Amino acid sequence: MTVATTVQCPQCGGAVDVSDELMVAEIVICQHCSSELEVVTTDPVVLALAPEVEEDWGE
Amino acid sequence: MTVATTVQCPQCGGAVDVSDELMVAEIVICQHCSSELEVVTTDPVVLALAPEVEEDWGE
Amino acid sequence: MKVSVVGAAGYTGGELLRLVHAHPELDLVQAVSRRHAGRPVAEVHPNLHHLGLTFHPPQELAPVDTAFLALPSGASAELEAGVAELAGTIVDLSPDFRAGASSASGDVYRTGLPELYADELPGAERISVPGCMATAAILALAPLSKAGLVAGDVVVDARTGSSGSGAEPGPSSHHAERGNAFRVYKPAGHRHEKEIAAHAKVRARMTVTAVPSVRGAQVVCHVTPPEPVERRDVLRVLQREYRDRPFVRVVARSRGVHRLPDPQFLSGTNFVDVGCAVDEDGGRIVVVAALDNLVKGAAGGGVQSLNVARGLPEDAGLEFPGLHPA
Amino acid sequence: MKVSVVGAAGYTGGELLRLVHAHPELDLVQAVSRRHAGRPVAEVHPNLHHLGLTFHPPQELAPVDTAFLALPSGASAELEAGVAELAGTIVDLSPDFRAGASSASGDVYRTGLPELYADELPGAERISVPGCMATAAILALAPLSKAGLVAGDVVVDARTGSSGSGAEPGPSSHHAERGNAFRVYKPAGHRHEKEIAAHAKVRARMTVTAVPSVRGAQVVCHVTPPEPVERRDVLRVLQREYRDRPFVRVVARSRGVHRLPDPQFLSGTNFVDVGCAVDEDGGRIVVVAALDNLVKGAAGGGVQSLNVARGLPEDAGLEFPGLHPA
Amino acid sequence: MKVSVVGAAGYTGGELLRLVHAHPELDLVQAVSRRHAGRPVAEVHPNLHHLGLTFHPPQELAPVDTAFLALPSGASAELEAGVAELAGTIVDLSPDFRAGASSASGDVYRTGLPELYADELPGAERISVPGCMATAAILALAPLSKAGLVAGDVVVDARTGSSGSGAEPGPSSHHAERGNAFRVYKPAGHRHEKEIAAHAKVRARMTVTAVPSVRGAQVVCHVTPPEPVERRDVLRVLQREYRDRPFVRVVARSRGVHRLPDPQFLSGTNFVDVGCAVDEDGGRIVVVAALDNLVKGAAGGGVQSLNVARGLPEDAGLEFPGLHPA
Amino acid sequence: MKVSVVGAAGYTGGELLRLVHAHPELDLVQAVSRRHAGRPVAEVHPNLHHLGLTFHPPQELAPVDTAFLALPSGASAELEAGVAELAGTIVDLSPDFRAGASSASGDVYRTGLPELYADELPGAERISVPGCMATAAILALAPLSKAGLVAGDVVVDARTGSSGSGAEPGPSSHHAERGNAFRVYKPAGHRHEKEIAAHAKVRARMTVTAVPSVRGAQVVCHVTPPEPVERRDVLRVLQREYRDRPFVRVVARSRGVHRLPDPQFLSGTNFVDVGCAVDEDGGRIVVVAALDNLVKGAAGGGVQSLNVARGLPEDAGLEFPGLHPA
Ligand SMILES: NC(=O)c1ccc[n+]([C@@H]2O[C@H](COP(=O)([O-])OP(=O)(O)OC[C@H]3O[C@@H](n4cnc5c(N)ncnc54)[C@H](OP(=O)(O)O)[C@@H]3O)[C@@H](O)[C@H]2O)c1
Ligand SMILES: NC(=O)c1ccc[n+]([C@@H]2O[C@H](COP(=O)([O-])OP(=O)(O)OC[C@H]3O[C@@H](n4cnc5c(N)ncnc54)[C@H](OP(=O)(O)O)[C@@H]3O)[C@@H](O)[C@H]2O)c1
Ligand SMILES: NC(=O)c1ccc[n+]([C@@H]2O[C@H](COP(=O)([O-])OP(=O)(O)OC[C@H]3O[C@@H](n4cnc5c(N)ncnc54)[C@H](OP(=O)(O)O)[C@@H]3O)[C@@H](O)[C@H]2O)c1
Ligand SMILES: NC(=O)c1ccc[n+]([C@@H]2O[C@H](COP(=O)([O-])OP(=O)(O)OC[C@H]3O[C@@H](n4cnc5c(N)ncnc54)[C@H](OP(=O)(O)O)[C@@H]3O)[C@@H](O)[C@H]2O)c1
Ligand SMILES: [Zn+2]
Ligand SMILES: [Zn+2]
Repeated sequence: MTVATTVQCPQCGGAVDVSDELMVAEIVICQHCSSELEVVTTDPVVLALAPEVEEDWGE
Repeated sequence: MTVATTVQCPQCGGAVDVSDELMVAEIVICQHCSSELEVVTTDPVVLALAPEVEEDWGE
Repeated sequence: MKVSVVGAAGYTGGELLRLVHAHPELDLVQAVSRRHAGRPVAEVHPNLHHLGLTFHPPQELAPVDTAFLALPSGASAELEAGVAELAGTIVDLSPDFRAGASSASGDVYRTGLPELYADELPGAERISVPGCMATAAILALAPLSKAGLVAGDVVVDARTGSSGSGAEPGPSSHHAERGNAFRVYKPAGHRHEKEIAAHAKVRARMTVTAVPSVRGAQVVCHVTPPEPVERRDVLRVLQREYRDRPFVRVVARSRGVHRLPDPQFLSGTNFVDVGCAVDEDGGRIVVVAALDNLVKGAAGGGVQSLNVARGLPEDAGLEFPGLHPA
Repeated sequence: MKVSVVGAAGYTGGELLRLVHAHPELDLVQAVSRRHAGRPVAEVHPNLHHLGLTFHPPQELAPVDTAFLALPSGASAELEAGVAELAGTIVDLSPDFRAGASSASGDVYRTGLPELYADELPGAERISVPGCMATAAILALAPLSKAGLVAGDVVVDARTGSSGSGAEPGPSSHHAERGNAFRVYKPAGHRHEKEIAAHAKVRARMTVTAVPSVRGAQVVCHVTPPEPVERRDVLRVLQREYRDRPFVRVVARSRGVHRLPDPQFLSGTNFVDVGCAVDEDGGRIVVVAALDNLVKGAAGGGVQSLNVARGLPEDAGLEFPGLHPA
Repeated sequence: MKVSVVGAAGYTGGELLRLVHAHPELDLVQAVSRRHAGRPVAEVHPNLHHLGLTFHPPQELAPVDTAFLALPSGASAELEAGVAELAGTIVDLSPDFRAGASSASGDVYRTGLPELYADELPGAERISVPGCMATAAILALAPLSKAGLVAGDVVVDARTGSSGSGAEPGPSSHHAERGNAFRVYKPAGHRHEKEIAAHAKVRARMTVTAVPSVRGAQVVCHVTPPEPVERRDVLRVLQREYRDRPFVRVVARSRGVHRLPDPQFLSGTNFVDVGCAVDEDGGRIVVVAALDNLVKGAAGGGVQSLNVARGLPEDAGLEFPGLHPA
Repeated sequence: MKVSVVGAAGYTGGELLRLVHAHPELDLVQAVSRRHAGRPVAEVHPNLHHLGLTFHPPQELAPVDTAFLALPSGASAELEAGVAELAGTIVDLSPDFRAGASSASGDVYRTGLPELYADELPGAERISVPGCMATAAILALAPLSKAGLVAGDVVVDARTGSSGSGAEPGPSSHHAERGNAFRVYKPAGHRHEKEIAAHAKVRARMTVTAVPSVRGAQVVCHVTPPEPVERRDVLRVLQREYRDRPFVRVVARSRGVHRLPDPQFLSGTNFVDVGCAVDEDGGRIVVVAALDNLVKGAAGGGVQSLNVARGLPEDAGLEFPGLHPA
């Protein structure tokens, strides 16, 4: 894996490793909070929370 | 059992059945909260909370 | 009185079969299931082996005095009108008719909680039973609320066993995931908060944890009183409120291993046990309530409400006292 | 009929209190305990909170029709003569009078197992209930033995919950040791082997494992038949034997999740479920039996036997069918 | 050594990820999953949160030295040829290649059980790990069989936790059904009987019960010796056999609470504990064995076998000793 | 470094033996026990069977670099001076030296919580580890408190497994009472409230429930923020605080079955998992933390602190990541 940068997850502030081959509109997943993050720009890398489908994880 | 009266537990307000042969200083136990109650007077029946030894019921 | 149970292959449905059988005035006409129609009830509910019952398909629903609906949310709303054509009385366990909603036939559903609504139930032909954790929290909090002991929001920490989500398997109910879980699956925003507000008149901030048990719900309610209180003040409020209620036991012992309400002793019973403690400075009341989600929190609450509605002894069919050890 | 329970603070004693309360013909006179005399029964048995009972000291034992002894081995033997002066009938749950021993008063104790000894119980004034795992194994094996299906020794693999050893804490019952244990604590030489031999007429080679449950005993009996058999042959033997016995259910389903006897569905009930399977070559019969050690294996077996002895309906007070889910 | 795990979202797959991470010589290249490709491994295996791994889709399988297959029966057989093009060595946990079957590439699969086949494993490029209960029974019985202590058939009473059937939910693994179950789901005819016969050279008559635990398998083997034996004779046979095997512990204490093998102490470890008892007349040997089905019974057995195959220390990556209390 | 464990037959003592064995720089000199002196350690801790250890009596305590005290409250205070003559460094797990108390030798005990006191530990020769539930609550609340997110009192709902009260049996730890218990044994006034106040600078109103697990502590903290917040604000505070702490994992997933900290995945590990949620109106923060009471809450916290004190890698000997499924 070609890990170039670490950016902050906009949801939880956790460190998200991003490759330098990243493309706009690609989806990256935060390891810390499982948020799906959309690449808004690549230089610098800016991530935004992708719209999330609320799962039924009930009891 | 010769149950004559019902008085209120001074601790929890629950109904305590007392016999009419009750004597002063006798100990009655509340069924609701397990409090030990001392008979202060018998006519009318007045109960007071007996001093309690704190048990170790810990974890 | 002739009754049928729709959704009889589910968990609350199975409890209804058990309670109806134990009831001196109720006679089971049909145990209704789509998927198990024609199969022995014991294949699904092994405890009822000796009764020799068979499931009936929904299409063959026969006329009865009372139909119990033990269906998932949505299904009750969908089937209710059809059932109403065959049954004079409907007792629904789902959330579908809880907020005083109306039947397809126009009647308003009464709340199946005799501890609070004993006056409104006699004669009722549409009864909707509140949610299980809601029932526990409401019965813990309503007396305090009425007595003016609640200032501000209440924190409700609820714990639920796996039967609370019904008989349908899924990833989160898989034994290897769930067997030892303390899964805080609903840390905020549980829909029972609204039911609690409606009936107990308090704002509840709820957190629900799925815990390693099959049956049982327990709520620990943290209440801030308007001014410092003592434990006995709170106990008296509870005692006074529930003195004549057959199914609420005030449990707050000062001796023994088991002092506050514990759901382990309530499996199969219609009791809700309520007890309390108070911080040394009088600044927080902790009210603990426990019940069996499938009985007092569902099927038993339904039978109890029907008893009150029809003028039967309130505890008919509901005498089982629970077990110790459990 | 007036009854008292001696050893009422123990586990089988607590079950007796519950069953006596549910019984239409029995009235509790005293719940007897040394250590808890004068204290509320609910401190020990929280399930009975609503009954408002209090323990009595042994010295104050009052005259009754029947005394139940729920005492450890040795204590029954010691106290029996004294109790006999106050009670016409004694039902003992301990091992002390099991092998047809005599009462201090000279009467022979009858075996409290109506499934095998229904004829000997009517009129009995001294009743001794067999051991819990023994009861399961005897009811599993006696019909096969009678039918000539047992050649040679039988391997009995028994599993027991923690209530089986009573209410007294100790290192091996400490939750952190026992909670997840599969502790083969008696791999060989269990004393129930003798009871099984006496009543089922087979030599049992037993192995007992303490398993993670509170209630329940299950035996898996591995029987070598004299010649190859089929499952249905064995099932027929069981069905024929137990057709008219209210508390033995033959459970051997070919569909559903739960096919053979499982103690989880028997908690609180007086049932013993019995079922079987056979190896493909017909060379081994596997008989499975399950029961609640505190009920059918002790207190319930005692009440059932008393019912038979006094001409009451055999199932009086014993109607609870158990729960699903459990 | 570069390795990948195919089926990494399953239970044995998750254990492989854990063991590979702890292994000084193995480097994980890919954790492969169809359904979770692209998602964090921690969503499925929360214990591995800190590793920051992500699942890869099967189509992107990269070349490695060794591929572990942790796939259901059938899937291994289907995918093996494709995997073999990218991986020099394959370690398969499924039943697909167990009976000395051949790889698509022609190589014969060696049995991944170093305790019996240490000589055949060095250099092996195709390794198939035996079943979990089979492993326990084989290691319990093979030494006795070799020593001539087994006459006739052996009764194998096996107990299994819920992880034994993998991560896929279903009606019988639903927590409310399984949480307190003693479900004798395979009273006769289990396919592990054949594996036991092949490796331990005894005919096993097996009965399997699903018990209330997540991990762990325990077998209680009832052996009839050709002539009466004493416990110490049997213990010596076991001790001699396993003296130099790092993962077999002979456990048969005469003091303490825990005397015979109990799976509760083996969770997460690669140990198999073996112990025994003998009937007083010497007429039956009871051998008890326990292991963690996901480790010694699957993933750990695979890693151990790979260690032996590649000349690494046999216990590399497998040092975790288990917990007490558990 | 030579170490001994005093109180080695207890639960935290047993964990110390396990962790010391796994540690590359620590060598066990003695496992000390009064009652088991001269007996094999495996009789008490079966997981350590293969290590072949024997308990030593306290009178024979040998000189070491570091002594771990795993003794009940009171016993540490009593024995400390004697131990100090033989050991340069003392790590105490009991409450006896927690509030910055002084050793008999005059040194002040440092708090064994590297997440908060990393700067004060290097070189320390007296280390006192905080309580297990306190550790969880402190690590959950300290960052919020520092960040100004806590207004008013905090409700701390704590759940504890049975190992939390040690290896000594008693009525409340008896399996038949405890196996299915949700026993609110300390509704108010727990002594950990003071520790939380001291280290996290918040007033905690705590309620503790004994739950059906052996290991594990979980706290659910209900925090009122001074003004409405969003979940991500809180998550960032936690992430920032713990970014470089090897044993605190921020766990708050938005997908998957297991989203918030659950002790089931932490058995045997030194992790504390921390996560959070926020009410829709931003009016309440729910912080959940979980750990293994015997490891991060006691023995592991002690080893971690010793690592920091002696300049060893902070995670030496503490690498076990925990299991899934658990
Ligand atoms: N479980 C609890 O603790 C609890 C407590 C209080 C209230 N409740 C409420 O009680 C109701 C029943 O809960 P439960 O736990 O018993 O559920 P359950 O175990 O899942 O059973 C529901 C039954 O309804 C039938 N069913 C499902 N979908 C249906 C549909 N679309 N149309 C007709 N029948 C359908 C199913 O049987 P067939 O497929 O065999 O027809 C199923 O067995 C729910 O509304 C629940 O919210 C449950
Ligand atoms: N547990 C089972 O599953 C089971 C099944 C079948 C048969 N049994 C048999 O039933 C009997 C009772 O078993 P259990 O499990 O209920 O026992 P338990 O829970 O230990 O209770 C026995 C009770 O007897 C009283 N007691 C103890 N020693 C005594 C003595 N020397 N003299 C007078 N009273 C004494 C104790 O109460 P106080 O100290 O309060 O007086 C105690 O609560 C035993 O003989 C047992 O073998 C038990
Ligand atoms: N569980 C035990 O105790 C145990 C013990 C010994 C041996 N085994 C054997 O080990 C193997 C794995 O068992 P397990 O318990 O780990 O199973 P599991 O938990 O069900 O996991 C199997 C994994 O394989 C993947 N998979 C399923 N079907 C597939 C297919 N057709 N093609 C490709 N991938 C597929 C699935 O992942 P995705 O959908 O994410 O790809 C799934 O996560 C089985 O053969 C079992 O017999 C298990
Ligand atoms: N358990 C937890 O989760 C936990 C968590 C955090 C902190 N702690 C603290 O850690 C300490 C140990 O707890 P634990 O749970 O390991 O206790 P434990 O299991 O009861 O073990 C304590 C050991 O200390 C020895 N001991 C007892 N009394 C003694 C005395 N008067 N003098 C000398 N030795 C004595 C005993 O061994 P012998 O009789 O064999 O000598 C016993 O095995 C306690 O202070 C506890 O508060 C415990
Ligand atoms: Zn994130
Ligand atoms: Zn009172």
